[in-house]
Amino acid sequence: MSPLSSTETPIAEIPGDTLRERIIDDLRTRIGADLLDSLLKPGDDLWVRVSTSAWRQTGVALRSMGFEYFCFLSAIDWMPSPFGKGEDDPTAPPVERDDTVRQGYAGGATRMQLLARVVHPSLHVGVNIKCDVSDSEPVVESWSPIFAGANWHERETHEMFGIGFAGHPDLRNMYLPSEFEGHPLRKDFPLLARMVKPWPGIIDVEPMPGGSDDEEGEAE
Amino acid sequence: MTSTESLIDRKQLAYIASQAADARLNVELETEGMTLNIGPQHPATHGTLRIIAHLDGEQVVWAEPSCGYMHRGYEKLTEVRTYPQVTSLVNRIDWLGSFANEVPFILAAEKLMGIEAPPRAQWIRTILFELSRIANVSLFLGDLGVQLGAVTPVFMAFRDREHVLNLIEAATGGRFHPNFDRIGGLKDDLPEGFIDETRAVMKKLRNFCTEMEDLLFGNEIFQSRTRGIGVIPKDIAMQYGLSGANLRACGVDWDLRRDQSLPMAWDKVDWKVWTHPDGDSFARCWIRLQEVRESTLIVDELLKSIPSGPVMAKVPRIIKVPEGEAWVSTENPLGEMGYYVVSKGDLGPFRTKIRSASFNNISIVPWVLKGVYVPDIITILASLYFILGDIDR
Amino acid sequence: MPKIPGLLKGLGVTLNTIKRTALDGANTVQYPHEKEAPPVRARGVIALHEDNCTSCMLCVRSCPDWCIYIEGHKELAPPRRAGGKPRQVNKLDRFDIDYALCMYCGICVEVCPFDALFWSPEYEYSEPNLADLLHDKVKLGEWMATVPEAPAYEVGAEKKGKK
Amino acid sequence: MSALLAADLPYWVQSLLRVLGGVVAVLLPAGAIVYLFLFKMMSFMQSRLGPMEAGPYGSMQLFAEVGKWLQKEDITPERADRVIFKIAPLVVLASTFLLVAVVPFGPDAWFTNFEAGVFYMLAVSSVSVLGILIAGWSSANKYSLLGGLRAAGQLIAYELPMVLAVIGVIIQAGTMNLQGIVMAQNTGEIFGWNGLGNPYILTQFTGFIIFMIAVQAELTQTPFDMPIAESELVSGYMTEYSGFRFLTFFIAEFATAGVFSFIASVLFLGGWGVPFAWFGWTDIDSVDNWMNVVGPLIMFGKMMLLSFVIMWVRFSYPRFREDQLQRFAWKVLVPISLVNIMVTAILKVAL
Repeated sequence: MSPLSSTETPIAEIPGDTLRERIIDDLRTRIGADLLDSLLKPGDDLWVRVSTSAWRQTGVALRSMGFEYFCFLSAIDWMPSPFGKGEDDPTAPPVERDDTVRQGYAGGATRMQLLARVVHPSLHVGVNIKCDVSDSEPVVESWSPIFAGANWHERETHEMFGIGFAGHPDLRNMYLPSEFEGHPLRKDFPLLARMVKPWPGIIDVEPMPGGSDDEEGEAE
Repeated sequence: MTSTESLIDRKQLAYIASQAADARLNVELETEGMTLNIGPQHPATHGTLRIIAHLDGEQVVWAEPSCGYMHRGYEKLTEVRTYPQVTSLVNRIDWLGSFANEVPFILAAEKLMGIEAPPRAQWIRTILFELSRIANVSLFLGDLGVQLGAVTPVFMAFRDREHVLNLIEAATGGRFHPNFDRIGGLKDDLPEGFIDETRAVMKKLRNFCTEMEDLLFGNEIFQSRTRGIGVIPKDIAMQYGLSGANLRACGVDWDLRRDQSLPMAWDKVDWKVWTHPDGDSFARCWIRLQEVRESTLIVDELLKSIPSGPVMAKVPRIIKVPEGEAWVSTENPLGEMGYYVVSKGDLGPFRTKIRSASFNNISIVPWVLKGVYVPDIITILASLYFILGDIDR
Repeated sequence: MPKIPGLLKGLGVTLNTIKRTALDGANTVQYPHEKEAPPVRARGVIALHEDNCTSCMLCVRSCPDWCIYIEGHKELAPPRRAGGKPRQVNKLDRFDIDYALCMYCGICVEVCPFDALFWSPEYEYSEPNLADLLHDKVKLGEWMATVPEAPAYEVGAEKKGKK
Repeated sequence: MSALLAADLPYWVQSLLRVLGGVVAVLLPAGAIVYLFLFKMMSFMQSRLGPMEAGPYGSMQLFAEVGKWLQKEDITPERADRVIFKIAPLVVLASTFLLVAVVPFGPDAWFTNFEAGVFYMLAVSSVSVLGILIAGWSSANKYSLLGGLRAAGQLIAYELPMVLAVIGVIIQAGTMNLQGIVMAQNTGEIFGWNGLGNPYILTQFTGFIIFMIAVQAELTQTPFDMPIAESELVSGYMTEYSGFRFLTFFIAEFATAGVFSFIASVLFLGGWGVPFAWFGWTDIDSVDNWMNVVGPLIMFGKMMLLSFVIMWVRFSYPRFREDQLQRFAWKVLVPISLVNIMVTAILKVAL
């Protein structure tokens, strides 16, 4: 039993951009050319993209750099949804949708990207790490031996995006029944709630019976 | 890395050794294990969480939470909604502190748009944020009593939380789901009489905290049930991404309200981050109690200095967020709640990763439940404090 | 002063609460007999001022749950000024809100450009049957009577009393 | 009910009166405790009013509840041991009735009055353990099983401090007859002053505290309610019971609380009696007949006082853990009560 206690520390210095630059340099010395790209938004945040093969190594490097706090791990599917928002008029001609895959910060080459964030608990600075996941063989090395908390996040990502994690102890589904087919957070997985019901937003105002097309004063 | 792993290893080795000793005894006594399903419908899970516990007598050999009974797919749903519609959705993630859920999302969108809410809006946001923390955590304090077998605290918690909910409702119109935060500010200004009313309520809440201290925290039975139970070391907590009071109870002095610069009013007042060195169930609960009291003080301070002016910045009528990515997390009642918003310049987000506190907080359960007794499962779960909507999203 | 054991303190708290409840009254309200008045801004139910609605579909489209249904027709209305041409207006045929789906976010009320939708703090409209929660424009119109005046603002607010 | 009547009445009337008296002596305290303490006192502790709709101030609520339970379907789990499952609540309730049989309510108002009353009381109070254990076992439910086992361990552990606490009283009174203990207290004197008699709560205060703690555990009330532990074991051994059988458990719980309070007031608070010196009585035969009417009322008052304490503690405290409870019983209560016995015995011999 230790006594009740509290600490009163002054407001920590808000991490600056020089600190973030140092982090990039430090990481580059540790993983070398596997650091493919980085983006530093001044006064905001830091994005780093590493090669797929160096994913595990990056985790180890970040841990040893003091980024001990595991925030989250997830993925992004960069393909635009072929279904839109489900707000289409079925009577109108189908809308053209832009289906080019455009990656976000720190670039990328594949449709799927892994995204994780770790934080340095005493410097109060975080890093967003991205890595490409190939479509043909979507398997990345698991982070769960480095960050125990990645276990569940990887399970979730596996379930939602269909990305495999080599070395993960137990890639069961977290949310969905085990016989569920498909990966719900992929963009080509339709959101059924928006499919089963017609969009009520289609204008349903009967015109004047044989009336003139005089639109004056309509917007009363 | 090595130190942490060796710690886990040591703990596990010790555990395996004790298990082996038990097993030898069990062979002599011819006992066999039993699998106990706690939940999905169980009074202790307040929601539909299922804990599969393999027991040897009343001791847990291994336990594993099985979630997903309440998975609503919010990350998918945000992709078909516009930014104003998303706030009404993310309200429902941690339904006890709804307003706090809206703030990081709105801040992320504002960050992408490069706008900032006017000072008065920031103040009111912070006040409502703290009010929702009080509403959330005061219920935790009451619920804690129920989990440990004391029936009275929960009613006291509901009694005093009611005042806070009334305040939130008077200001926002919604008791549980305010949906009051807008990109660029707030939907409306405060109604007349809010400030005086809030002061009176904060006094009641501080009184409630004292009552809880006398009724529950000072109680020797409560202490013997929670002290030394479910100890989480600092580095394990970090690895699992525990946040909020759970992390501070391990002695980590980290509060996102203080340790990052957000366009909110926390840095305008003087307050204290509470930590506790023990890392056990008692520490977690105790930190929360102190934080409720601290929150009431923050609210009082903010009410004194609330600036006048507009509550809404100039934003276009139809909100399109420029292309980009943003991560904003805040110190929510349950812990670090963050949104990773990816925008493609559309009316709605392209992808939103919702990092909810309870998901990480509960992922440590298999680790921490090893070797405890059945009653301690309940204590530990209660002290980790999760909300189902926050785990499953 | 010696420390009072926590066990006795706890008993004191409950005894004190008994005393308070007995003397100052309970914190609960005996619901069907007495009712608490919800605050003015409370989002109880959405009321419709039918004459103001132009079936512009803004509310329907902004609804996150797709729970509003509008149908209408065009009609000639008397001219605004004497001697003018009769105007063509949109008349509502159907305005349904499915309260089984509604999540009370209030976006429809906010986006309405013609002040046709209002929040009323009325809350007693539960139904034993889920389907009965689909309320039509007549029912929504009846709630207009319960829409309160907007409250005054707190000191320091920029705007003064508005809807 | 009364020994005075015994001479004049046929045997079957006596038996009938005893049965009726027993039912009243069990159900009346149960009803009073449930209404006053469970419904009203708990509500007031929690800043609410409790049931208000059924009857004035909800006074008829208990009947409404009973009606509700009687209407409910009596479900037996498919894999339960049917016969035992059905008997279990009756066994628990039966122990309550057996207990009340030895409680004296007045000089002549008793059901049975036999010499080893305390011994009998301690013996039959353990019967309920049997009922709880078989209820837990026969439900074919893991929660029930855990609850039943916890109950067995707990009730056996607390039987011992209870017995040891009572031994002090027996030594001081020099009799195991409950009526005799009442006599001894009311005719006793404190240092020659007999204005209060000598209620054993004064001399046996340690014993009283231990006895009340043991009663609390015996009744499985918080802080010793691990066998029920609704946040852990749902409802422990009662999980699978519904309708009438649950009602039986419910009645048994509160009736036993009442009966144990009766017993505690007999052992420590002077029972039905008033200090005999007030009216110049010297022994049981000289007690006026009206005490047969006033005695039960005094008993009822003392019972309510003690059940108030039991319920007050119940609604204020969180619960122990099973191993802490055992440790408390064996390492704290048993040694203290042994010391208490020794001190009592030495003083008894010395004085």
